[in-house]
This record gives sequence, C-alpha cells and structure tokens, in this order.
Amino acid sequence: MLDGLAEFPRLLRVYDFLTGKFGGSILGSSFEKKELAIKMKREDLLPVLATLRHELGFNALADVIGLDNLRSAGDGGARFSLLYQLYEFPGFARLRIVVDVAEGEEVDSVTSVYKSANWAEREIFDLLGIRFAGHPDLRRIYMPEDFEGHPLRKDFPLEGKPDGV
Amino acid sequence: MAFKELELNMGPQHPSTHGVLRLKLAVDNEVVLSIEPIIGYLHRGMEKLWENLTYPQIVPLTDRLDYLAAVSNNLAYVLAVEKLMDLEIPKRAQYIRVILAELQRLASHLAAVGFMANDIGAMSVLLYCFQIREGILDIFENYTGGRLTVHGMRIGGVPFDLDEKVTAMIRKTLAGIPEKIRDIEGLLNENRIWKHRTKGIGLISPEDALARGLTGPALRATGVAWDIRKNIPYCSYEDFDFDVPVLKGGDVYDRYIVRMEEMRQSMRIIEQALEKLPPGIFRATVPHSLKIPVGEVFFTIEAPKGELGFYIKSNGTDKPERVKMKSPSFINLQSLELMCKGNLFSDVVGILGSLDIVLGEIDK
Amino acid sequence: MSKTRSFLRKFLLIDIFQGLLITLKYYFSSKVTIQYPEEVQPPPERFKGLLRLYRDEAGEPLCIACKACQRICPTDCFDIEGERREGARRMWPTRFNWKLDRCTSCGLCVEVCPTDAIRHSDAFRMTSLSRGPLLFHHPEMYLTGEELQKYFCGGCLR
Amino acid sequence: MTAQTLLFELLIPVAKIIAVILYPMIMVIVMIWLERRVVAWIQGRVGPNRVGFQGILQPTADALKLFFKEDIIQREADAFLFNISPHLVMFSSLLAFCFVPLGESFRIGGYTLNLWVASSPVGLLLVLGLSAVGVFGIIFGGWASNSKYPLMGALRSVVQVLSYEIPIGLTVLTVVFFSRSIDLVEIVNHQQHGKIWFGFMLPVSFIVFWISGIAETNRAPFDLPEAESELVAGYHTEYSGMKFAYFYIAEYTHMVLVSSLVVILFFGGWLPPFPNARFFSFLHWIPGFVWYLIKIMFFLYVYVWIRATLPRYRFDALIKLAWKWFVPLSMANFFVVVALKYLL
Repeated sequence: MLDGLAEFPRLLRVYDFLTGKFGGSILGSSFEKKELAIKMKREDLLPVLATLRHELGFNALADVIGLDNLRSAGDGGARFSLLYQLYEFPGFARLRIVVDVAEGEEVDSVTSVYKSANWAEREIFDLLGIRFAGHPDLRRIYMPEDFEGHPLRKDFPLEGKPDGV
Repeated sequence: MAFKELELNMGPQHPSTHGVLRLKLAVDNEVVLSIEPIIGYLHRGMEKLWENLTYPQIVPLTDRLDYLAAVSNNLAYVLAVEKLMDLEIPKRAQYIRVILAELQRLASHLAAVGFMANDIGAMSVLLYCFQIREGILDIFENYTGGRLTVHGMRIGGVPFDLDEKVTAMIRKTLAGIPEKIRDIEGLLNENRIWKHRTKGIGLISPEDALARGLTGPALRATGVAWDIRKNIPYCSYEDFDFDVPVLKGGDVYDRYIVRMEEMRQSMRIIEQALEKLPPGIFRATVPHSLKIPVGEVFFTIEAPKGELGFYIKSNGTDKPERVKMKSPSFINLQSLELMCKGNLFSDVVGILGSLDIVLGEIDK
Repeated sequence: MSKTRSFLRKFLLIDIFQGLLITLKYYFSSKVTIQYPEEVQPPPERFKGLLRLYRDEAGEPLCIACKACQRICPTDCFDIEGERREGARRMWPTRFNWKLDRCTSCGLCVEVCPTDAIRHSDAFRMTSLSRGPLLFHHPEMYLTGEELQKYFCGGCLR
Repeated sequence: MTAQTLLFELLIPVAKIIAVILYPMIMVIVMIWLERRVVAWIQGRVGPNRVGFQGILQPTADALKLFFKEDIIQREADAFLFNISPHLVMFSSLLAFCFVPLGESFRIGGYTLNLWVASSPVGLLLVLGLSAVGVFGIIFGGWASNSKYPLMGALRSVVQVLSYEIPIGLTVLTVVFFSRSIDLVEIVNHQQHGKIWFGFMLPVSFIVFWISGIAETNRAPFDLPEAESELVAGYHTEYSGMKFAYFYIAEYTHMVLVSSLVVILFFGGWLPPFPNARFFSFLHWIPGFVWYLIKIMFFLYVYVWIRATLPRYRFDALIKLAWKWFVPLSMANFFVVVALKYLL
C-alpha cells in the first residue's frame, strides 16, 4: 500500500480498481509529491487506458511524455519510457501511466481512446523514434520529412549532425 | 463536371496565422472540406537545449515559449522546479507572482482579442487593445527591465521587491483599463456584423472538447468549468476570491466573451493581492549551483492560453535529465479541424483567432 | 416588447451608430504615439540595456575575472581570462570578450557578479554596419554614450 | 478658324477634359492622405506626418515609390489580360467623371462656362454603366494572375458588385421619378427652387443607395475581394509597381465617384444648404463648386470612418443582405414613394 495515498480517496479508488482488474500487468507504482504513477506492461496499455477512460472517467489525456533513459537507466532498464498523463474532470484527479519501451519496439497508439494523443505521439516518433502501431498518419511533426535521426535522443549531438539538413 | 476541390495553402507567411503556421486547406468554393495545420517552422529544439542547461539558466529560455505571456511560462517552470525540490516559497513572493501572472494574463488576453478583431476586420480594436497592453508592458519594464521577454521569476521567488513606484504604477494603469474595455465591448459585443461573424462559428461540444484535451478559455466557453487556479489552487490562489466565467455556446463569440470577462477577474485578483500583500522577504535563498536529488514532477498552471504544464525529471546533477513542456496551444490547435468543418474559408481566420494559439509554444 | 425593440434596434442601425460614436470619441482624444528619433522616452531605471563594465573610483576595473558570469550565461556570450599580479589579493581581467549578438539580456550575469562589475546601461541603440563591432573586447566594454555610438557605427550620432 | 471658335470649340473643351482628368487625381491624392490620417487618428496614432507639412507629400512619395518599383508579371499569368485589367478599372471610373457636374454654369462675357465636360440627357445612366464596367478589370485581373487567392478575390467581387447593382438601380429610380429626368444637371436644378433635397425627402433611398455604393466600391464592411486577413490582398495580390498603383487609384476614384453621385442625387450637387431662404442668401457668395467639395469631403470622411470601425462581413451574409434586405426594401420604397406622390 503506498504511503500517503490514503488521504486521496479518489486516487485510492483508482489504484484499488486497477490492481484488482490488471493486477498481473502492473509492474510497480509510486506516489511521491501527491502524484500517483503506475508502471504497466507495454502490451496492456490500450485496454488499461480504455477502462480508465470509460469506467473511471479519466476523460482527458493531458500529455504523452517520452523519456530516453540511455544514461540513467543503468543496466537492464529499457531504453525509452512513455508517460501518459491523464486527468479526470470534474474530479480533478491526476494519474500517470508509465510504460517501458525497448529500442525498436512498437507501442500501440491510443488515438482511438484519446484524440489528443495524435500529435503527441507524432512528436515522440519525430524526436525519439518510437513507432506507434495503429496511428492514423505517423509522420514527422517538427522536422522536415527527409531529416534522418531523432534529435531528442541522448546520443544525438547537441550541435546537430555536421552533414545534417 | 468532375468535382475538383481547390487546394489552398494559408501560411506560413500569412497575415493572420499568428506566427509561422501553415494550414493546408481543401476548399470547395469557400466551404472548408478539410484543414491540416503544419507546424515546425519555429522549432528551436528547446527541450534538447534544456537538457544541457542548469535549472536557473532555463528560466530565461521559457520567456520565448509563449512570447505573449512570458511570465506565465516562467511561473509554470519555476513552480515545477520548486515542487521538485520541495522548496517553501515566502508568502510575499507568492503574492507578487500572482500579481505578475495576472498582469500577464491581462496582456495576453488583450493581444488575443486584438488580433482576433483585426482578422475579422475591426482594425481599430487591435490598436485600442494594444494601447492598454502598452501600459502593462511598461509595468513589466519598470519591474524587471524587459517588456516582452520579462524573465520575471527566479527559482525561489521573484527578482525584485514590489516597491512603491511599481505598485503606484500598477494602480494607475489598472484604474484606466475598465473604461477602455467598455469601449471595446461597445464596439464589438452588440455589433451585428461581429455577432454574425462569430456566433455559431467554430462550434465544439463539451465532450469533444474534453476528448481532444482542449483547455483554457476555449474549454470554458463550452460549459466545462475547468480552471486550475480554482480547482487545484497553486501559488496561494486560494486566498483570492474571483469567479471563473463559463458559457455554454462553445463558439467564437463565447470564447471572446470569456476572455473579456477573465480580464475583469484578473484585475479583481490584482487589486486584492495588492491590498493583502504581506511583508517579508521576496525570495528564498537558493544556491547558485543548484543540485536537485533524483525525482520527477508534472506540474500545471492556468496560463492565459490554457493548461500549461512542465514535466521535469532530475538526476541529482545541476542539469535536468528531461524537461517536457505540455503546451496548451499545441493541443488546442488539434481541435481546429473539428471546429472548421463545414464553415466558410473566411471563418477559419476567426476560429484561429479565437483559439489564441502562439507558435513559439507549439513548436518549442 | 423586446421582440419589437430588438427589431427597431436592428432596423435603425443602433449598434452601428454606437460603434461609430466610440471611434469618433477616439478621433478627438489625445494621441499616444511619439515622434521617435526627436522625442525619446527615457528607459526606466531597471531597463536591461547594453551590458557595460564599470570601474571603481580609483579607476581600477571592478571585474575580478572570477568567470561567474561566464558559467551562468545560458547562451555563453563571455570568454574571460584573468591574471594575478604579484602581491595582490585580487585578479585583473586580461581578456574579456563578450558576444553582443548572442546575448538575450536575461540579466543572470548581473545578478551573479560578486563585485557588481557588469551592469545594464540604458543604451538601446545597438545598430552597427557589420558583425565586427558586435564582439566586444575588454577596453570596449567600458565605452558609454557618445563613444559607444561612434564605436558602433561612427555614423550620424543622432 | 477664327480666334473665337478656336478658343471656344477647341481650347476650352480640352482644358475641361484635362481638368476632369486632374480633378479625380487630386481627389485621390487628398483621399490617400485623408484615409491614412483619419484611420490613424481614430486609432490613437498620429499618422504620416514626416513627408512634407503634416504628411501632405506622403501620397506623392507612395506614388513615386510605386513608380520605380519593379513591375512583376507572373510566368503563368495571361499577359494580355494581366496588363489590360488595371487600365480597364482606372479609365472606366475616370471616364465617368466627364458626366459629373462639378458646379453650376455661369456666364463670362457672353459665354456660358459650365463646369462639366459633357452633360448628356442620359448622364445618370452613363455614370452608373461606366462604374459597373470597372468590375471587368477586377475579374480579368484576378483571373489572369493565375493564382488561387486573386481568383477567389475576383469571384467574390463579381457576385458582390452584381447583387448591389440592383438596389442602386431601384433607389435611383425613386429620385428620377421625382426629378422627371436622368440628366444630372436637371436633377440638381430640380432640387434648387424651393424643393426639399431628395436626401431628406427619400431617406430610405439615400441610406440604401449609400450602403450599396460602399459595397459597389469594395470598401469598409464589404471589402471582401481584397480582405487582407483572408485573401492576403485579394484580386491585386500579384500586381506590383504602377499596375498596383492603377488599381489603388481606381479604387479611390470609384469612391469619389460614388460620393459625388450621392451628393448630386440626394444632397443637391452645388447648391448651398438653404437655396431659397432669404435669410441664408449670404451663402450664395461661396461658389457652387466649393459646396460640392464640402459635401463630398464629408461623405469621403464617413467612408474612412466606417472602415476604421466596422468588422468585415462574411461573403454569404453580404449576398443575403443584398437580396433579402436591400432589393425588397428598395422595391417597397419605390412603390410607397409613388403611392405617396399620387395620394398627397
């Protein structure tokens, strides 16, 4: 039981519901600074988000954050991790679903559940190179089409590639 | 005759796309069939830069995100870092921050209403809005020295104390604003052409708005009372009483009315904050070479354009591991397609103005 | 009643006349713009103008080449070298290059400088005919007023 | 060729023609300056005041700049149409000025000098027809620039001018019905002796004519064909240099033309305000031409005033306004006026 979660009944209810329904696929959860974060297996991302949206009322996806853990993951950790920041109106509860993605793995896109994920996933594809299966039109959003490489990766030089576009 | 839709290209250098945004439109003689915003012309790679700068060095860079509301960007980033460090901010600094943030909201809404009115043709309203906005920029210039890139926040508080000169200037400027706002409303609110160009245009339902993550005045115009200052109070907003204007129409006219109303509420907050300004220090002591233990935080504030958030992950060094900005304009722009469906080509300009997007924040 | 009143308002163009009256009021009100080169609004006291180095009363540079500003600058505009003269406790800057075209006038260096050597002046006319003058060397960091203008473009000294 | 005929048959008409060409040019220069100053003053700005005293020479500076600017023709543009359309627009409105009576005719030593080039019994029809010809220039210009925005600007202006021709025609009908002639000079004379001016006698016709006139010249709330914020610059986006100057001058000439029509038809062209009242007889000392100018300047000021205040109509509302409001209104107004004339 995470300490401090008790005073937040709404988050507690969500946490119990999720551990009940998806017990197997929860890899870990943390509750610091009054923010609940639950780490999930990559495969069950879509069903979890679907239930969160339809049954628990998390009707808006604020942001999808892509992390490159090249330097901080240490050994064994996955190269990338994706954070889905959800919030629920009118309860104003916040929830973060964390999913680890190894190099070259595909994550299924959540645009079917949350429309605002469309550009967020395109941005992550453009800057980090994580592909999203089932995304309506997965194209680069910032960089020109013929740009090779993904700038936000830790191994991408800050000054940019010398011969780059 | 084979149906051939006209492929139109608006931008990236177009008078009313508020910066370098390109809109690919398919138009069947004036009726918009499909619209696809293309962004990236102002991408400066902020997030890559941030990974190589120390925490205090990032603050001036956040000025350049939403360049019409620099102080709000500073506030969002600075509050996120302070939450990450669990740093206690003195009450006086919080009140000064609220005053600066609300002044910035006033200036940003004035710019938004001015640009929108100018796009729809009422060009004098733009000049009247900017006349008022100049007064607010002068306050910023007297307080921190910068008009647009204000750099008005530091980690731990505010750069200078709010001395008598600046307070008197704020009171004098605020005294003149209500009368000017009444003039603008007199020019627009009842004007039949304005109502015709904005009522029932760019409609979006509350469910669609929430599903697409719309936030800010655009969301509050669809009837969803979501204002982070009220619902998840930060930076001692709970000490002030102000109400959140919410309308049901969900069209361009209601967004305009919500913004005008929010300007009045901001002035109310500033007056209360000036009266109840507690004594004390205006900046907590923070070491110059700031090192933050490992942790992560996602913190959002109610910026003029919508819910502006910062996700910061620290790795114990003085440089953040990752800083991601959740930009309201980036997400609001995605619902432009839904709003423009079936409207005419000349409405796209009005809808884009009512969404109040800023490209610096979208392209990062 | 309100139906006919709104029809009358609409038919007699009341809203348009109301708007016209407001613009007429502004037509006769005082103008806010000033004639720039002739009248110049003096920048306020905390104005973040061109960065200048300052000397103490004895004419010695205040700057002790501690490179705090070089470290804090987000766009690294500074390139400073100092040397310690024998028997003195403090350092003197031998090289103080500052790239004006990289500076975003954020003011962090002014805050972090221990001896208040570098401060914002109220100069904002920074036009120059080429990129050369934008790289300031140590002696040029002390120029203010007329010599500064002459250094920039030596032009009309307006 | 006696000196007499040489003078009267050749020199005076030529001088008058030159005057009629110069008159709109000077009015355009004044209008450019007036527009920039008035819009500036309304918006709290000072407006151009550097070139010449209080910016008087600003229009000439603009003209010189445009004169020396490079005249770009698009590669795919249809060169012939592209070049001809500015002239079409310009000269149609200039030509119309020949029939506009600028002042009353007066006798100098046995010769009546009348201040108009040609006063034909069908003057009104000629002026209305010529002002409608200008539309061709806009259409050809927009079409020939072979790019999307000018094309849309041209299409918009076609529909707009056509649908506002009808209310203009109908309202002019009421005036002609009262003055029983379509000779502009006759209309003014009719308003002279003791009659109330048509503007006050037929207020509805005046309002409808004036607003349709604004729409006819693509100005103020109806400036869709050249809506800056939507179509970049509408039909004259691709034009630069002198060709753009032609369009620019043509627009102002057209504005002056419509204002003079309003003044002549509804406010007694060159008549002093109270033509017959004994008490105001001193007003006759000011020549008719000056009265005509004062009235025109008022209407030109209102043009600019409206432009600075009102937002722009959307295209479908513009057409709805014409067909659903103005056409029936002017028709009903005509019948009412006719009925009143016979009943009273």
